Amino acid sequence: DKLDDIIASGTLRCAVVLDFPPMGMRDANNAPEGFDVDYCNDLAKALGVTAEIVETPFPERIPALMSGRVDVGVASTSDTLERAKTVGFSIPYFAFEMAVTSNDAAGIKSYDDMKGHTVGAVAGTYEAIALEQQVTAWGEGEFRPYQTQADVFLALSQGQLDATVSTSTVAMANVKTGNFPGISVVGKAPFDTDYVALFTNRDEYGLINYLNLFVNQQIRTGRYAELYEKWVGGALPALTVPNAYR
Amino acid sequence: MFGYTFQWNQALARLPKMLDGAVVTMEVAVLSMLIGIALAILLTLLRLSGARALRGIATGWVEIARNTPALFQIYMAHFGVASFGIHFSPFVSLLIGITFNNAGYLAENFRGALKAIPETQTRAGRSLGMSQLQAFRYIILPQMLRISFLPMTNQMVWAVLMTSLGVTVGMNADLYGITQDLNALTFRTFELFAIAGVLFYVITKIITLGARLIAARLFRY
Amino acid sequence: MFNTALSAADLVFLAKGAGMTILVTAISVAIGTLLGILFGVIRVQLGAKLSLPLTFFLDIFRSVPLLIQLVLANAFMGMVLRLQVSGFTVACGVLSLYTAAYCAEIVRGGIDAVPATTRRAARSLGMSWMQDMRYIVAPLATRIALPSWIGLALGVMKDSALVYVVQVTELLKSTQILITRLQEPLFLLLICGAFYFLISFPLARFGGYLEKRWSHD
Amino acid sequence: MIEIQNVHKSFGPLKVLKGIDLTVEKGEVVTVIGGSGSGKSTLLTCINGLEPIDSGRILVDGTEVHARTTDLNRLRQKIGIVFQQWNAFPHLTVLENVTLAPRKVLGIDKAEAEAIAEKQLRHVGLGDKLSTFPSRLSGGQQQRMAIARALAMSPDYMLFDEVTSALDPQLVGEVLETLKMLAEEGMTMICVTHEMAFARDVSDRVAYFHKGIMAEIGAPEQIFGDPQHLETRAFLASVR
Amino acid sequence: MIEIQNVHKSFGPLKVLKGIDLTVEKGEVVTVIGGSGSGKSTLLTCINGLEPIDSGRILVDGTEVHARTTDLNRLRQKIGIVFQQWNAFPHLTVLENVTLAPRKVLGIDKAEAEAIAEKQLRHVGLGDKLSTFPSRLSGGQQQRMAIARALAMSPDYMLFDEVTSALDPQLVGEVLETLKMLAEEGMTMICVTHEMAFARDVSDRVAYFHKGIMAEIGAPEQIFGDPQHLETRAFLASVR
Ligand SMILES: Nc1ncnc2c1ncn2[C@@H]1O[C@H](COP(=O)(O)OP(=O)(O)OP(=O)(O)O)[C@@H](O)[C@H]1O
Ligand SMILES: Nc1ncnc2c1ncn2[C@@H]1O[C@H](COP(=O)(O)OP(=O)(O)OP(=O)(O)O)[C@@H](O)[C@H]1O
Ligand SMILES: [Mg+2]
Ligand SMILES: [Mg+2]
Repeated sequence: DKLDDIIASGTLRCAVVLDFPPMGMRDANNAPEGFDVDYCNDLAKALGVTAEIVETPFPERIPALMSGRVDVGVASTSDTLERAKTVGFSIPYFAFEMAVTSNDAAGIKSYDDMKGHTVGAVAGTYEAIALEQQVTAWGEGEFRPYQTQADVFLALSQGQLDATVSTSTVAMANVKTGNFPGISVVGKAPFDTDYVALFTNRDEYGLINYLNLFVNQQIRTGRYAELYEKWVGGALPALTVPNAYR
Repeated sequence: MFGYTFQWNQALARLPKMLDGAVVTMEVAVLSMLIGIALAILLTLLRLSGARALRGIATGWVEIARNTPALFQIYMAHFGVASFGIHFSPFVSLLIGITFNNAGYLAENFRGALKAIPETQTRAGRSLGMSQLQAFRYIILPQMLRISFLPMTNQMVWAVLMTSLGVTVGMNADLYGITQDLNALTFRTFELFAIAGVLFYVITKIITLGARLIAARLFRY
Repeated sequence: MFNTALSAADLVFLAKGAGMTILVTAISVAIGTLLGILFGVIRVQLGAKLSLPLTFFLDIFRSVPLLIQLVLANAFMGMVLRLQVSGFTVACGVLSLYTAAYCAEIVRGGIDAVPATTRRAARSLGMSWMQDMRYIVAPLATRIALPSWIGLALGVMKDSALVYVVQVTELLKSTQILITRLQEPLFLLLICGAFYFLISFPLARFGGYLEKRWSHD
Repeated sequence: MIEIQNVHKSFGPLKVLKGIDLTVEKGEVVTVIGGSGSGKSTLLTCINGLEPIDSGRILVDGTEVHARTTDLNRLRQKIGIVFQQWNAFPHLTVLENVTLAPRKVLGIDKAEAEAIAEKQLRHVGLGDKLSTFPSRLSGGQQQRMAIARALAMSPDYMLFDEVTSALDPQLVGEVLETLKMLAEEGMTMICVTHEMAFARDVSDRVAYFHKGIMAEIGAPEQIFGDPQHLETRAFLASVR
Repeated sequence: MIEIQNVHKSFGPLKVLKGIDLTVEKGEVVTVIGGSGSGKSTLLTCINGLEPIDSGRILVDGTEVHARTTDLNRLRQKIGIVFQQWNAFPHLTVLENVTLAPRKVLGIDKAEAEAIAEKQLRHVGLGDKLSTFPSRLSGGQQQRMAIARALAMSPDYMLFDEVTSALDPQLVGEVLETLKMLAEEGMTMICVTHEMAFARDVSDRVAYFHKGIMAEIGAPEQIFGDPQHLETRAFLASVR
């Protein structure tokens, strides 16, 4: 099966989204770096093979997997039931809290202040779907989806958006870069925690099993905490859900 | 034969939503054409006018529209002009981008059409006491639009296809935007985009057939 | 006018994007033109009725947004056929067929514009179909078709800006990546636009010039 | 009355009219003949102000055509002109061709304009072609339509510039008949023509142009029977 | 020898040739006359196999033109044909127009082909136009070039289809002279023409076509002097 194939071939090819700091991004030499990049490298090490990072934007993740261009997705992918009809997910390897980032000029101090404003998020993401529903429920203001996280923050700093909801890690990372003057993280968004998982082909049970154990081992060995501290910092989010098995 | 299980009914269940998107796509295309034609006529006149500056602006418009990617023009209409503090909504940005493109291409067509109309036509009109503007309005313009009718139809098809670029400026109400959102939701990439492709195909065919009918009615000479 | 953080390395990065734009365009136009000539000649030879399936097939490429063609081809190759093809290959494949679809029309127009009587004269001299095509039709049709073909090639270059959806980092995508890092959208976009313009404008002018010159004799 | 006084006109370095003097009285028919490039057409387009002049004056009913204050659009309403190329407006029916100017320039309402147009079209023998498009007409019919179109503005003067030159020989007759009819009705006309028989029959005076100069003018009998200038003689010999 | 045996030919529902029989001997000059649409051009294009036929046979030197096994390209080398429209290849000079087929079809090398071409072009009076492009030639010159082009293939037969019809009257003579010269040199020719004087002077026999039927054939004196058929008489009266 695929697990054997990977070991036999000697390379593990990971789909990683590279405009999603700090999970995936580029350094000044335009080389890939970030949490997901390290995570893939760890997985390759565990398998005893070398890692190959394949840059894959959000919409491209599934075709890349299906075509066999990549073996595993380490791409901050929310494990929705809808998607699980198409691909096979591991247990969650990361969890995002949602944060509100606003343009200082808009005077937004909290999630509820966004009512009536123009807000946006990355098209098709967990938070975009939730936020769009919220704007509809408020009945005023406007919701805009952009293609990439970068475009969202560009629009935010240009003042085209008054606020955005994104994963708190991403929000912090973007504000920290200093690329976007005049924006700040102003609070949490009351959305459910967004659990993201590794994925591979739906029928590769052997590999999925391996991935599950790998995620577990990363936590046990403290590597998860180490990476979290390196790329994100702060309180380590729990990856288990109270009162449920997985 | 394929190692892939098609799930058409899942995708087809979303057809009504996609049809809503098709309506928005048509709205953008039609508006951009109407405004584009008006602007193109203006540009054509400016390019004929004596004033150097006006001619320069019109020529610049036409050449930029024809020599840079449409995606660039739309992206510019949103993120580029925002650097001056001018903000347009995604719908307006897309409309501006496509209209800019339409006007440029059509103006070039109109200029070619004008060349095909004998100069003696204006003379004949002027000799009947018409003003320059009247001669243009009643004699040159109708003939120009007729000669340009096929290019205009093609441009209309282009306008429809160009709406797919709206997603880059945050547009998600049009056919392509909706398809993309649905794809993010379900990951049924192939099925959803195949349906979108068919819808686009049908729209363009309706436009070309419609144009043929209109032409048959309109141009009896 | 601009106080920019753009470094030499970034310029190299942009240049690489521009190189990719040109590479994708060159490959697609080359393959697409060969296919287009083939399809165009087939259409003329078979006549409207017999070539209907081909016409329909080619028409699809002109009636569906290129973005969708690219996404679909990519999804089809990857998800359905499970073939391992790079985004670059998909981009070149789709753009080639896209070019071929338009090119076939241009070729057909060019061939149709060669007067039937001239072709009869050639055949009457004992020239074979191939010789007629090679020595009479090709040179005459080329004159008619070349200006449109230049327009097509430039169109393909501009449309190649869309191949970003299949992971090909061409000029516009490179620009967007730099915008993410440097946050100077207007400046970077102007550089990008200027590049397209500087390639497209002179060639378009040249095409217009040829058209004018050749339509006079 | 049309008064042309010492008119000079050049196109760039090329002197096309070199001091033309000519007065055409009301009701008079003047025919202009002369070699190609002698400036005949240019003179006509100067009379209705389509071309500016370099010096001299042209007065139509006392109004100076090229004065800055002259409303050329109004002036042209009383000068009908028909050109060699039949300038039918191809996108309009015959009736619409003729009603367009009365409606848009004179502001006459549609019904009335159509009544006028029908009358003029019947006059030139096109009463049965009202809703035809010009592309369906022969050259002679198009030319007659152009005449009707000019007449529909009720002009006081008509200028004709070789209206039969581009026609097939068998169509020339019908157009000349129309001109003759107009002349008989007392219309003031200046006709540039190569049809010598027509010039002889219809005109009150014939003017011979040579290289931008009106070399000779006189009654047709005199010009055709006893031309004074050498060039006139040579020209008449060549067209015979 | 060209033998045409009971040839029928239709375009869709339209019967254009309804059983034509005609034998042309070596060295003979046959002229074909007849009204427009009577099938004259069609017959010529059937003889060199540009058009298929429905039934009957056409033999050229014993080879059946429309047999499946016939190599038409080779056959056409011995049948020169010149059409009404002068089909110059506009992208080639006069010399290249004439050398193209000998070089590419017969495989003659460039120098030799040019020698042949120059000879033929001098023959038709175009010796000084070798490197001119066709667009610079008059219609008559283009037509003579087309004749030289056909002759350069050293054909045994020449077919001419109204080669002077599209020419200005003053250019007709020079082309007819060329044809006459060829006839005198003994070339086997079939000439479709509307030039009755030429038909009378040059032909051995004249055939009259009427609605797809060869109504009459005979010596020119007989056809022009004493036509047997009513239609022939009517036709000759109409073209006079
Ligand atoms: N718009 C123009 N620009 C430059 N030269 C012009 C223009 N119109 C006419 N000419 C030149 O002016 C001269 C007189 O032209 P005009 O048309 O008046 O001659 P004409 O007597 O009407 O000749 P014809 O009998 O050929 O119509 C010609 O040499 C012509 O080439
Ligand atoms: N390719 C074609 N397809 C259909 N009909 C044709 C074709 N070629 C000729 N015809 C028709 O066949 C008939 C005979 O044509 P043909 O050209 O042989 O006449 P012709 O005797 O040469 O007349 P002309 O003197 O006008 O040249 C005409 O009615 C013509 O319209
Ligand atoms: Mg003139
Ligand atoms: Mg014929």
